[in-house]
Amino acid sequence: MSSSVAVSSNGSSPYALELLGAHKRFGLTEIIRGAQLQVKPGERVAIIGPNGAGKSTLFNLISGRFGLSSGEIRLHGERIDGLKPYEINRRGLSRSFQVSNLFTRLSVFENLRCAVLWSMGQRYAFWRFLSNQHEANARAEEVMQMIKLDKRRDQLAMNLTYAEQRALEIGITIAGGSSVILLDEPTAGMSKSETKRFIQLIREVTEGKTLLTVEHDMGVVFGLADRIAVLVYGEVIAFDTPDAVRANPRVQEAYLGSVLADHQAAEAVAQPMGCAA
Amino acid sequence: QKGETVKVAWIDPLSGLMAPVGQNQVKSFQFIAEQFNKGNAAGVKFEVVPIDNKLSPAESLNALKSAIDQGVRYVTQGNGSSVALALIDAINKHNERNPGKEVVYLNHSAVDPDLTNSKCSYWHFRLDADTSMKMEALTTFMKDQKDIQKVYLINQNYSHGQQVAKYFKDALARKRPDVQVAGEDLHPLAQVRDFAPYVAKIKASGADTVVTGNWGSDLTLLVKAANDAGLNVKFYTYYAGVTGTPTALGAAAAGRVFQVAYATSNMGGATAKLMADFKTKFNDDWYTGSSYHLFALLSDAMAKAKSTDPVKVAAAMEGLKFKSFNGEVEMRKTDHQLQQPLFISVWQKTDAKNNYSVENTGYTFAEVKAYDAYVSSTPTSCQMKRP
Amino acid sequence: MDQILINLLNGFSSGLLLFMLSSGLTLIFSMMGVLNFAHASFYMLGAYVAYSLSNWLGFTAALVLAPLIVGGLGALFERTALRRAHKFGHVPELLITFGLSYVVLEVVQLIWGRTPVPAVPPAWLQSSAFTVVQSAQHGLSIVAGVAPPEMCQSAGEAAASCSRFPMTRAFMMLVSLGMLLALWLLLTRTRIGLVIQAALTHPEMAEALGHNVPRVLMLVFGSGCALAALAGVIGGVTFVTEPAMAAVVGSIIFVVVVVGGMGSLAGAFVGSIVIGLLQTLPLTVDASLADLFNRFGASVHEGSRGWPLLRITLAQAAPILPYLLLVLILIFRPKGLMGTREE
Amino acid sequence: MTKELLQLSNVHAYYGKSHVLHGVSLNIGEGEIVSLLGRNGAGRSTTVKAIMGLVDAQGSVKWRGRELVGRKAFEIAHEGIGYVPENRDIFPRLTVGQNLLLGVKSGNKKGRWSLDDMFKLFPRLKEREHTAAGVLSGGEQQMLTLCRTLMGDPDLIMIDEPTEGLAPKIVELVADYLRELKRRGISVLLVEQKLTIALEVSERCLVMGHGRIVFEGSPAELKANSNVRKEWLEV
Amino acid sequence: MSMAVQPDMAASPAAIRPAAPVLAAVPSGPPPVATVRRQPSPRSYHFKPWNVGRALIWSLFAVTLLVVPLLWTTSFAQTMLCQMGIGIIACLAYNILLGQGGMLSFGHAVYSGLGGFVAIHALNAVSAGSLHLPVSLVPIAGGLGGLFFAALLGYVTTKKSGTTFAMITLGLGELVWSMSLMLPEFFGGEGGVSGNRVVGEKVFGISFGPQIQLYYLIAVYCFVCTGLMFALTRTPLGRMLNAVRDNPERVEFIGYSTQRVRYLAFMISGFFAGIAGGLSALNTEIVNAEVVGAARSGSYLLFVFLGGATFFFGPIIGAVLMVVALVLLSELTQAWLLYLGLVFMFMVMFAPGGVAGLVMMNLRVAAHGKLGRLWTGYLALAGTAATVLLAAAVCIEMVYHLRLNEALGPQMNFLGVTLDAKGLDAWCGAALLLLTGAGLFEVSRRHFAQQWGEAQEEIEREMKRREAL
Ligand SMILES: Nc1ncnc2c1ncn2[C@@H]1O[C@H](COP(=O)(O)OP(=O)(O)OP(=O)(O)O)[C@@H](O)[C@H]1O
Ligand SMILES: Nc1ncnc2c1ncn2[C@@H]1O[C@H](COP(=O)(O)OP(=O)(O)OP(=O)(O)O)[C@@H](O)[C@H]1O
Ligand SMILES: CC(C)C[C@H](N)C(=O)O
Ligand SMILES: [Mg+2]
Ligand SMILES: [Mg+2]
Repeated sequence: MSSSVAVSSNGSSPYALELLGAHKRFGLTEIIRGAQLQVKPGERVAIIGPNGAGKSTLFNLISGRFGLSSGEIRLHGERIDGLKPYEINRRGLSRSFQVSNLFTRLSVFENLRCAVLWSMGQRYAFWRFLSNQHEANARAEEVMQMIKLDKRRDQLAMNLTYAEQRALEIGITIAGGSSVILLDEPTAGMSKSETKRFIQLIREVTEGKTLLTVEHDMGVVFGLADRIAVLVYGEVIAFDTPDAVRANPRVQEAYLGSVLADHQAAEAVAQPMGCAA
Repeated sequence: QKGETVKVAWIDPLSGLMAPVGQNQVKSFQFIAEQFNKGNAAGVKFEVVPIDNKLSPAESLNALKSAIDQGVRYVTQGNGSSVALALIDAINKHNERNPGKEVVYLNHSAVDPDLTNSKCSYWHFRLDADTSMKMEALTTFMKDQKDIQKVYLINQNYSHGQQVAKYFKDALARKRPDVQVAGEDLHPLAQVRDFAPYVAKIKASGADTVVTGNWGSDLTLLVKAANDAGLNVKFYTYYAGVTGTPTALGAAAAGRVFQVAYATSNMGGATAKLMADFKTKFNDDWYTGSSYHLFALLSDAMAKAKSTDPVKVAAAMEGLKFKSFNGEVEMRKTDHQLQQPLFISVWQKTDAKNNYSVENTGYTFAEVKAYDAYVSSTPTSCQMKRP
Repeated sequence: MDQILINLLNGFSSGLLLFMLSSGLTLIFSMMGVLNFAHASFYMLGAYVAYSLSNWLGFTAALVLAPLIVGGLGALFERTALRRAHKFGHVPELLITFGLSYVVLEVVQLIWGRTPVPAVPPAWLQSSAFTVVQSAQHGLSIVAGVAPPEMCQSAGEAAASCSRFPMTRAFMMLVSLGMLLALWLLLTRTRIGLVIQAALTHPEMAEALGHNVPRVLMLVFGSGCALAALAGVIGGVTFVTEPAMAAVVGSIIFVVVVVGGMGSLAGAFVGSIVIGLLQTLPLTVDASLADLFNRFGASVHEGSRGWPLLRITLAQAAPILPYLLLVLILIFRPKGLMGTREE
Repeated sequence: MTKELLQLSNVHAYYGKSHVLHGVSLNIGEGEIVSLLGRNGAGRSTTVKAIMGLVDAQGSVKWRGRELVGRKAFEIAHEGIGYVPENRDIFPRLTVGQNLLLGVKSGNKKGRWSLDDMFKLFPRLKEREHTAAGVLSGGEQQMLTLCRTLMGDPDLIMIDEPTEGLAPKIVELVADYLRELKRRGISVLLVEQKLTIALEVSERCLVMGHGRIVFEGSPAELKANSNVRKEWLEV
Repeated sequence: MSMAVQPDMAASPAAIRPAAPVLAAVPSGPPPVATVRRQPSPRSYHFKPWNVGRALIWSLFAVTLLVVPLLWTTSFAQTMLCQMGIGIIACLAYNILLGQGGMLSFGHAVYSGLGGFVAIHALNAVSAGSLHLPVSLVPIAGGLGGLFFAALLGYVTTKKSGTTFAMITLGLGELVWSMSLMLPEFFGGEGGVSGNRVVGEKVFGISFGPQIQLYYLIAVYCFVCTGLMFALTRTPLGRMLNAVRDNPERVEFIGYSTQRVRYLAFMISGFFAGIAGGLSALNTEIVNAEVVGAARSGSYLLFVFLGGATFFFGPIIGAVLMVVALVLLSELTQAWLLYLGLVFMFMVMFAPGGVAGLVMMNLRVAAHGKLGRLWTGYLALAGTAATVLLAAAVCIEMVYHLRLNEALGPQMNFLGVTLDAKGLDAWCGAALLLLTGAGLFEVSRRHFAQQWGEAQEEIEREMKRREAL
């Protein structure tokens, strides 16, 4: 597809994350068909699209969970496709999962501490005591307070409620201090009120970072995003400001639908996080 | 020493692969001990203390410790030369480190020649004939069998099997250079379920005779597979008489399986009585003749030493000539290897002369040739260190 | 020529026997996710039960009844013990079968003693299925049953050689193929297979859809054990019925299941054949690596580097080849030959 | 009122030792769509699971006059109750088609619904018929569970948060689906978070709080009652 | 493929996790004393090795190691103690894989065994004068041997996880075992390699000849290795190992390579296993193929589980039980394998957390001051259980006696009582005892279960309340 010579990271790339003609095939079916996306540093982008459009797949490609069939992905100008998830993470990209993916038998605090270890330079050390790593511990505590789980500090992750697990999921994602954050349906399964609180939380913890999020809740999308990318059948058919996207007839047709969605979207805009009835 | 009780620790497997053999042997030793307790030269009372070693050298060392704690000074063992080696080593060290608490080891069946050669020890006495001696007798017999042209060697891939192969080839080259070794196989110990491929190989080699040191299911399965494939060869074996094998041999193997040992199933006289009594009591065969050697040797030596102190008894046993069930035998001084007659027997239907039914199969090991002790005697390289 | 044929036949029949042994294991593993370490124990139990039954009712009855009885015992075990452990996950499940294998071994020894029992095949299995005759003038021919002695008794100048193929092995092959067919039908033609696989990941959901999951699992485990017992009935008379018979096959059947692809019936079949051939054919090669090197000009002899390794002949190494294959397969194709899942 | 189909009276339920339902009483009539609302953790899912026999319950659950408490889940399913769980629980290794096939109860004759009906409802599933269900997208899985339960031909279908993770357009489809069920005379117990859809399709609303039913009334009544909404549904 | 949807063995530590809700709240890994006090400032996490509780436990451990050989002085007891010390190291090393890393290995004896071989060769080299190493350091050579082979074989093994990992270890175990008989040059064939640990000058009068001297060497190793392995659980690698056990997929997304974590842990485990092998070589002075065998690997797995893999100290209990079961039990009764099998089945069914799990459950109850209430229940339970056990044991022993000890006639001795195994009265008595025992046991079990449940409920409520504060 493109030249195999990687552009060396010069740090001066105008984009935090770039997808260039990304393709992904599973067997015969092509799920991602040349998706193109360029996200500027500090931008908050929401990705929407019909079910099965390939949003989660896209995240999996970016984060290195799947290999790309063809195309390029760049993080701060540096090619990351073909790298292992941990290598990508070490280059400053971190993601959350649609279904909570925690260290179930570790406590909340340990979950978060694990998440900060690499970025604090601990690597595979077996000659240092964790309890002496003040920086890492302080960071874990800080994140724990941010996601308001400090009361549950020593609970095992498996014993948390759903919402708490979702919060911890986000906590683990941001703890390492990555500059690019991908969140896959962070508010799925939450009530309106919790969603509201959560959006606030996400805003806080991703301050100054590049954020990509997948969402079906229009309240969240319009409340959070600077720009919205619409993914349909593995292609980005629109990438624009919320207003422009909502007005886009193709988007309406492919995703928002008519009556109900209009209603919902309108509702969301009217009171971004308010009462629905 | 009269009236004293002498404990003999019997350290052999009672569980695991060799448990059937162990079960039979523990009965044999207890039975023979009882016989000797009715009256013996030294007037002592023997007590057998059985300890399960699971066929493991490491466990045997535990067993040894436990026996010593119980005040045992005589230890016997026989299944597995690896265990024997471990015991010799441990007993040497024990005796060196604990003077006054010496232990004597009477090996009843472990047949690795090394035990009385490079690894020989003053504290070790072997009552069985070692692999080289049996092979000496066996090849002497085979020398005269003119129908033997091509021999196939199949053995278990561990020291015993490897030695059988090695000694056979040495002896054959000396005695029948015309006989060809058509093939040789070493298969893993107690892991082969299907001997058909080996049998096919034997068949392909055109061999008319198979020599094997196999025991247990490795022998029965081999013979069975040969029968199934219609392979019509003779088997010269060491251990066809060991528990379980005769049952499995059955009618199909009659006339084709030979065994070399220091006994046959039909020794006559007092031995026949012993075997019959044993069978009435346990419905099992008494085939570990070395259990008889053991008590005969001990009681004679104790009588001679007028003591049950192992140091004195050991000294008395050296070079001791005594009468056992298979004739007059001698504990050779140089290497502590018992010199005794050996017999070649064949698996056949019981008849008037050979009427002992092995494992109630209606078949028996009938003597075809007896060799005096000197025939099978082999030289030793033992440089014994005496205390 | 005849030797090649016989070797292949041996390889295939040995493979089919392995399949007979491992089919039940695959069934249980693919459907319940349980690595049943007691599988070989059920094999042994089958042999012993059949031994007792055939003394009493005859071999044919034993062939039918022993698997049923052992299958029932297996189902009982599933119901009373395994089900409890299932809640705790895979390791406890595996360990409980481990414990069971000890218990079965001891109980068998208590009931039938520690020495082999004289289990003999019935008369109709004692003959030969056919004889492969290789003679100088007529070439290779196959004669049903035992070939008449005059055919084998070297006629004229060149000796003819006869290799008999025993009926027990032929019967074993037949039963094994029957098992393959029956299992294949069960798995693909009935919905029970689907239910079980569904229950593997989401038992509650499968129940909520109206399927009696516990009963199905019990049946599967029972059937797996019954298959092992059937193998035992035949294995017991073909080989020896003795307490060590479980230990001998214990680990090789895992190799078969893993090499073929965990949980795949086709895989278990292919795996069995591959392992069967691998255990058999290399036995005929008495060459070692040293020979190979020497053939190509290198001079390798006692005393050269690595001699202890180079000296081992292929025939001697044959028994470990399956394990070598296992390790290689798992490293390079962890799914196994025919498997679909990689765990 | 219509004929009673399901009646819960004073149902208590526990997870291990923790007491979650504190005496839930409710009833559902034949051919009715009832929605069960409430905040996270109010116990709505637990109620549904208790009916289905998936959690230990005490009290009484009567189905057409017959007691269900203490019976096994598969028996309850055979009585004609269908359940769509909130976490979807598709069978990941089976294909979409096989998943649907499993919806049909063992030993059952042909039901009201065929595979084709399902594919008509959600064409997307047809496309993925032979794909392993585990790789479906979140939304596709949701569609699959709905259809799978329907294949069992239930008289009452209990759906736990069906619109979770669905695109707005598909949410609309689900609403259609629910109406279609009603048209065919199937009763629905809908557990929802999104008031919009619940209010739109259901005939009666129940609101749960702290393991009890705290409000019962028509959608209109609920809309009107801002107290209940404030206290039990939103902040 | 998604991990969540597969019955993955990697997820199976979950398995080992006691599933009973009562156990769920017990934190895994650290021993009971390691409660971290919560303080607002992050500075409070400074490592305090001399935290009172911890210091107490470790001193207790040290004192126990020091004192036991003075209590049991027979040479058999001392060999057993030596083996326990060795077993503790080996089982703890194994648990680095099983309990902490979620790696189910069927072939860990390979590393302890090969370590043993390296050690015995080292010892012989010392004897021959070609190596200058004090005998007390020979186990380290074993450790390095274990490390070397773990590095070599672990590289391929740890590429995989779950069932695949388990099966590779099974295959490698069989391979190494088979090789050990094929390569007598290194493994010494069937007879093995023997050595003499009494070599060189005596240091402070210590020759290691007498068992007791060796015991103290083992005790020192045992203490130090236990300390080191405990420390490992407190390091970044140790913690990431737990994370890999719980959720290998997520680990990859927080910057760690699961393979690398597993590999490092595998090598560390191999090192300690090698030390155990080396000590064992010194202890028996002979090493043969048996030490790399599947039976040995199997015992590690079984007994670590029995001791309790979820807790750091579980394997210590497991190791003690291992030696008791394999060495002592088989001396006491011929039915030991049957007992062992039954114990396993019952433990898995009723106490999947192992002995350590039971201990922790009771400690939790005790910590809430509720044990006092339960003791009558315990007493009744213990009494009836003992009755049932006794009666069952009598039956089993009589059966075994009849089958195996015909030589001695039907008279047998059981716990000092002479029984007639063929006598009707003995059987009737045993059966009666068994039945009444079982009946009473069931009654007291129900009663106890209720009491226990109440206590748990109260504790649960109390914890909720505390949390709410
Ligand atoms: N490993 C795979 N093999 C085959 N098909 C796959 C695989 N993973 C995903 N797919 C298919 O790719 C499509 C896109 O899936 P994806 O999960 O990315 O959708 P999505 O946009 O996140 O949808 P939703 O909003 O419903 O979560 C789906 O149709 C799915 O079935
Ligand atoms: N498996 C479980 N074990 C213990 N407690 C549980 C379990 N499942 C749910 N709970 C608890 O039971 C209570 C009710 O849960 P339930 O799932 O019924 O709530 P819900 O109303 O469906 O909320 P949600 O919006 O989260 O689905 C919650 O407090 C929850 O924490
Ligand atoms: C008793 C025999 C069957 C064992 C044999 N002596 C061996 O060396 O292994
Ligand atoms: Mg998605
Ligand atoms: Mg819910």
